[in-house]
Amino acid sequence: MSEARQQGRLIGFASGALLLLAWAVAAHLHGDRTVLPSPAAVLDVLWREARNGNLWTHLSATLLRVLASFAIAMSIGTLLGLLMGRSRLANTWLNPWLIALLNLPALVAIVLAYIWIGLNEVAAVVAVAVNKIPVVTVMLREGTRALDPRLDEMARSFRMPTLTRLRHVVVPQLAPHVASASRAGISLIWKIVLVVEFLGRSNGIGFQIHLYFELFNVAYVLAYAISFIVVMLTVEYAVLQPWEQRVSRWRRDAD
Amino acid sequence: MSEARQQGRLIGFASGALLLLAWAVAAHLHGDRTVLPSPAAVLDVLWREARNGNLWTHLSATLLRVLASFAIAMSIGTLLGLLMGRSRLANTWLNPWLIALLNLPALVAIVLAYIWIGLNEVAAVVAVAVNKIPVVTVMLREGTRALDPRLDEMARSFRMPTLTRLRHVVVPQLAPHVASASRAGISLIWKIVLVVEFLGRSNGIGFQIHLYFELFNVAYVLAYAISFIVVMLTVEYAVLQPWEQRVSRWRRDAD
Amino acid sequence: ETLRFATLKTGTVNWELDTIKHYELDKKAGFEMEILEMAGNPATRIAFQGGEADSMVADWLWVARQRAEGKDYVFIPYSTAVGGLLVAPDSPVQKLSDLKGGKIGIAGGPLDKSWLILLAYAKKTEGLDLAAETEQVFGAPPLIFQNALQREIDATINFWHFLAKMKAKGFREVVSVTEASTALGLDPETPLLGYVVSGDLVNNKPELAKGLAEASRAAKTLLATDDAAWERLRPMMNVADAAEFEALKAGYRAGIPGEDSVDVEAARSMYALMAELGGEELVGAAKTLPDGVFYQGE
Amino acid sequence: MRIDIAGKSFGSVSVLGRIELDIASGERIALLGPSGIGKSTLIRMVAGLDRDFAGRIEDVGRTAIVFQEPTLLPWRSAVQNVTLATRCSASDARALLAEVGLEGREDAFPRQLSLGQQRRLALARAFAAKPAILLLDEAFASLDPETADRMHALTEQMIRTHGTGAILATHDLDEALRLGSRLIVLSGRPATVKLDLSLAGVRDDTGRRDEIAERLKVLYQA
Amino acid sequence: MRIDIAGKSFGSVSVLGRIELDIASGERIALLGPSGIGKSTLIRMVAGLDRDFAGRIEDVGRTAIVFQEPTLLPWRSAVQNVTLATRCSASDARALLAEVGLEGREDAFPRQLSLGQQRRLALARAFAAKPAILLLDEAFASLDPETADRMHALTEQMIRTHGTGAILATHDLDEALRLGSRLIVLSGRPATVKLDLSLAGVRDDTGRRDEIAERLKVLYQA
Ligand SMILES: Nc1ncnc2c1ncn2[C@@H]1O[C@H](COP(=O)(O)OP(=O)(O)OP(=O)(O)O)[C@@H](O)[C@H]1O
Ligand SMILES: Nc1ncnc2c1ncn2[C@@H]1O[C@H](COP(=O)(O)OP(=O)(O)OP(=O)(O)O)[C@@H](O)[C@H]1O
Ligand SMILES: [Mg+2]
Ligand SMILES: [Mg+2]
Repeated sequence: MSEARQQGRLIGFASGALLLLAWAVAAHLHGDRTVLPSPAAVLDVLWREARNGNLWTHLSATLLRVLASFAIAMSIGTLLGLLMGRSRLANTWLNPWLIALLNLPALVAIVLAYIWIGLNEVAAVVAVAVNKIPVVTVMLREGTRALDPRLDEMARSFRMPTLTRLRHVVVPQLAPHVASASRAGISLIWKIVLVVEFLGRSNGIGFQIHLYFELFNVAYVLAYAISFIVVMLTVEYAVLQPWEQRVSRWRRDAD
Repeated sequence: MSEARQQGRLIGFASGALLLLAWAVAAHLHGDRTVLPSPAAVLDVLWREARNGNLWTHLSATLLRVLASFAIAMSIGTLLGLLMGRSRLANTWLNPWLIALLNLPALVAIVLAYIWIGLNEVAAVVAVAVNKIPVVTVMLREGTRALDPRLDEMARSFRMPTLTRLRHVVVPQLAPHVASASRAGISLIWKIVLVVEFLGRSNGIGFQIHLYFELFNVAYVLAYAISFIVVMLTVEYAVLQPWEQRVSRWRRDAD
Repeated sequence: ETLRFATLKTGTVNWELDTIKHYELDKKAGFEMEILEMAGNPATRIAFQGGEADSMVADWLWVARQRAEGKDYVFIPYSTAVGGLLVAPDSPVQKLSDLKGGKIGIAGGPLDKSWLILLAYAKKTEGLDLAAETEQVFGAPPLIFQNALQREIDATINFWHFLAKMKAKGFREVVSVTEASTALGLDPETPLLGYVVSGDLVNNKPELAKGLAEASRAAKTLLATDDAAWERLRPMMNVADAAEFEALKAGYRAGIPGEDSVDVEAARSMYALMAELGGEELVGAAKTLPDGVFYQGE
Repeated sequence: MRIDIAGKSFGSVSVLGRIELDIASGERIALLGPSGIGKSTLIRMVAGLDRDFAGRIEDVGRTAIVFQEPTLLPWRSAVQNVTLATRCSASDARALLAEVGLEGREDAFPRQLSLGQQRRLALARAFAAKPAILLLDEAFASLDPETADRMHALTEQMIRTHGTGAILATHDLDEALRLGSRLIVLSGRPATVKLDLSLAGVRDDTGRRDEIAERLKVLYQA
Repeated sequence: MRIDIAGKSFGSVSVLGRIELDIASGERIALLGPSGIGKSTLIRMVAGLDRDFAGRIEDVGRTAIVFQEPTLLPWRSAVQNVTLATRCSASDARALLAEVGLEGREDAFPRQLSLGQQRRLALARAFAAKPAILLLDEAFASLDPETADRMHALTEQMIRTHGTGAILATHDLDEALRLGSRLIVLSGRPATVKLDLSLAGVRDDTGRRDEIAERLKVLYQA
């Protein structure tokens, strides 16, 4: 097992290296370094921004926003998804609202939030959450609908307390849906945070990316984009994957 | 059954009406019609734009882009998701790329697509697909992992042909994931299409929305946003829901 | 020969371009104009960078920075119209130092030319580090505009047509950028906004660059005097009332640069001053104005 | 407990007809009937899992059910499957698992158990719940004779110590005789009670046993 | 068919020991052994569903399996469950379903069938596949005696008409005697073949039947 995991990590590294290599080759072939700078050039920028502290300021601002919106969107979205998946009536009532919200352009939500709440953090986080909640709701609703009714009956017949039931019967079945909602979720949130920062914040990765985009400095744009990707890769390999391996032990053949 | 559906439709209407009412009341209370125009004002704009044909030009342009990118993203994403969910090796190799792509800012992808491919439809559609494919992949991968191994064994032992297997064993299990990937997918795609149109097209709903945003004409912004929401509501109730009801008959108790 | 322009469909440049097209000033200047309408400023940059457009509008500070980074871009003057710092009618703010601890809404980000100039101005005249002493809210121009109307922010720096509308609503100018540039030793006639074209075009097709300058000048001459030409433009100006219309018209006219070619020395001294005050953050790698930013005719 | 069912149907198919039964506390009903007649349906109704029928079922008391399929939480170990559903302690659960022959497999996940082992796990879970009425839906199917015998003994002991009542659906008359105190046979379409008799004393009376077997044969073919 | 297994283990638990068997074509193996001994595991290995073991299984031929749990496609009707897996025609499938007593339920979804009905559906599916070797993993459990008898008869007929071979895991000696031509008993830990004898003539010889039952009892308790 541990050997397999070690090998997995090795392959992961190799794959990442390959990605870098592909980029380096593409940059070399392309020639115009202003359009596609080499990995070395971007790394250099990254290093400079890390040294002078800019990177950390903006990265932490963005991460805080992402985390706050993620927490809000996941919890509200999960609750709504459970409700709509469980109760036909709730679903019939809420569905038109859900579809409307789901397809409300991010720009509209963001602009309205900034206008109503003001140009501040609260508005930024609310705008992102409003964009993300319906997506989580949709995913969790489908998951809830696919719950095994037999296990539900078992839990009912043994009068399992609601919390136990949620934790041991419902959540494990929803886990794949929650996992994909989280992965797709963070990435979506971060994409919206970029827009939110562009439209009305004074710091954050999105702010920087747009700034350097204005200046046509692709190296900086990529450097900041990559800083977040690195964070997400870390989260993926340090948090998500170990967690997934732990909760999916039961799928495996042997102990 | 038919009665229940009729009732469902009634509730749906009531709920939509309630949404409109809530908006009307909010607009009335808010007072400033430049910031939050009343439904009537927006409807008026919608009507005007529909009559002079602008609405149809832009709506059809956007819909075509959404459809093309949706088809591409769903098919490639589903294939990749199946592959990565099935094969551990493929997953270990491709995962770093997936995470990178998943968290690549839309802006970066769009700008690169426009610069490399040119300011044309192909670039627009590719940019959107690139943004969406990893999301579909993630969702389908989780779905594939949750496939029931016993049914898979059954299919193998009866040597069911690959296509039959896909259609009758795999797809029905993936249906909830595909359904949520589609719903969340279209909405995500449309959000990206808006950005794509903003950054490099001369027509489409996104173009109009940003244009009127620049002019701070909220009524127009909302009118165009709503035109797409109406399309999606139609798709939801005319296509998705009947389809879902048909494929989930087996979950129900009686015939 | 065609010359392709990527422009913001709602931008003020479009008034000029539309006039050129309508009165066939392009043909007279020996080229055919083609307009690529975009929904946002970033889009015009992509179109220009991607080679889909031959020209777009930007300010010369931006062009200078690009040149310093090795891109051969050339600036052809278009307008001296710039904004200023506006406060609400009932605001107690009289000078920049009154803004200490307040919130300034700035459209277009921290590299906005008006903001940079005001920053330098504050430092030079009042010894004030405006960036440090106030909170800046950068945002999309319409959002800044709306938040200013809602009094969420204490002062506003925005594109001039938004400022014109605000003035029509009674907002008061504390410092204008013209004032500030004068105080910084800059010729207020130095046009801040202009058409950007590639050096390639200037060198290989000089007649096109020249034609562009001529057509632009011809349109300005027309708009400077001819009210009928303005009436024609009115539908595309998105004005709510006559006051706004007049304010925009006056604003445009005030922004028409003089006939003389750009005073490069004045620009150089301003650039040096800003480099000194703001450092790399503000102006990028080059400490002095790179050569060749301004189009010099033939 | 009083069962008073006017009818139960799935969609247009009527499965159960009128069924009226008074069941004393502690009574052990052996429920027989051909495959597909409605035994599981009736048990689910008694357990309160299916309320969509005409009539009522009253005074049921606390039940614990062994479903016809094991119905375990695949993502929880054997011990946890017992403790989570019944709130009994882990050590009690382990002791019970040992009794049903799952010693050493306590930490296995259900999918790592043979079907017979899963059934025994489900049985242990029902026992751990210490119910007033045990509902066993063919709980002893697919067990080898020895193991089945041990399970029967365990059930008997459980029933005797706690005075637990029971309804056990089964296809095996001998199992019914061993564990039941009253025999109820469903048959017909829609199904009604075709036979309802006390089993007191029948266990050791081969003659009566064979007589009942004959009657069943006739009923099943109807 | 040749089975030559050196050993099979799940993780650190060794389930099967050395098992060597030569099986002639058309032979009908009744596979007995206590619950949890490894019968299903062996059948899955023969079916080629589990290749993670030391040793080899050769010349198996086309198999059709009835899993211990029905394992149907819940989203396809009874008929479709037969036709999709076996590519037989819908009318053949309907005829088979009638034979296993599912007349009138052909268009029901599996979850709308009783467990016994689901098992019969799984049986019909295996028959429809017309295999060289039938693998039945307790295919007749949870059926009432009458239905079980009908199923046995059907299986016998199937085997006889097509000369089909079979491996049937069961706990019921009489079932083994009726359908099997050779008895193999697994026991021990790891399990090995403890008994391997021909059943020719035993069916009607009560004496030998009881003798075998005695030997089984001893083996099971080991
Ligand atoms: N959800 C359902 N929808 C439609 N029909 C159903 C449903 N559940 C059960 N039935 C039908 O009701 C009848 C009784 O089913 P039930 O499961 O109670 O039988 P049973 O007596 O338990 O049979 P077995 O001994 O095979 O388990 C069967 O004919 C079955 O097809
Ligand atoms: N995936 C698995 N992981 C670990 N152990 C397993 C797994 N599958 C089966 N086992 C163990 O292997 C042994 C044999 O299981 P198998 O299912 O073959 O038994 P069986 O003879 O079919 O029993 P039954 O008659 O109860 O169906 C059991 O002790 C079981 O716990
Ligand atoms: Mg049943
Ligand atoms: Mg087994």
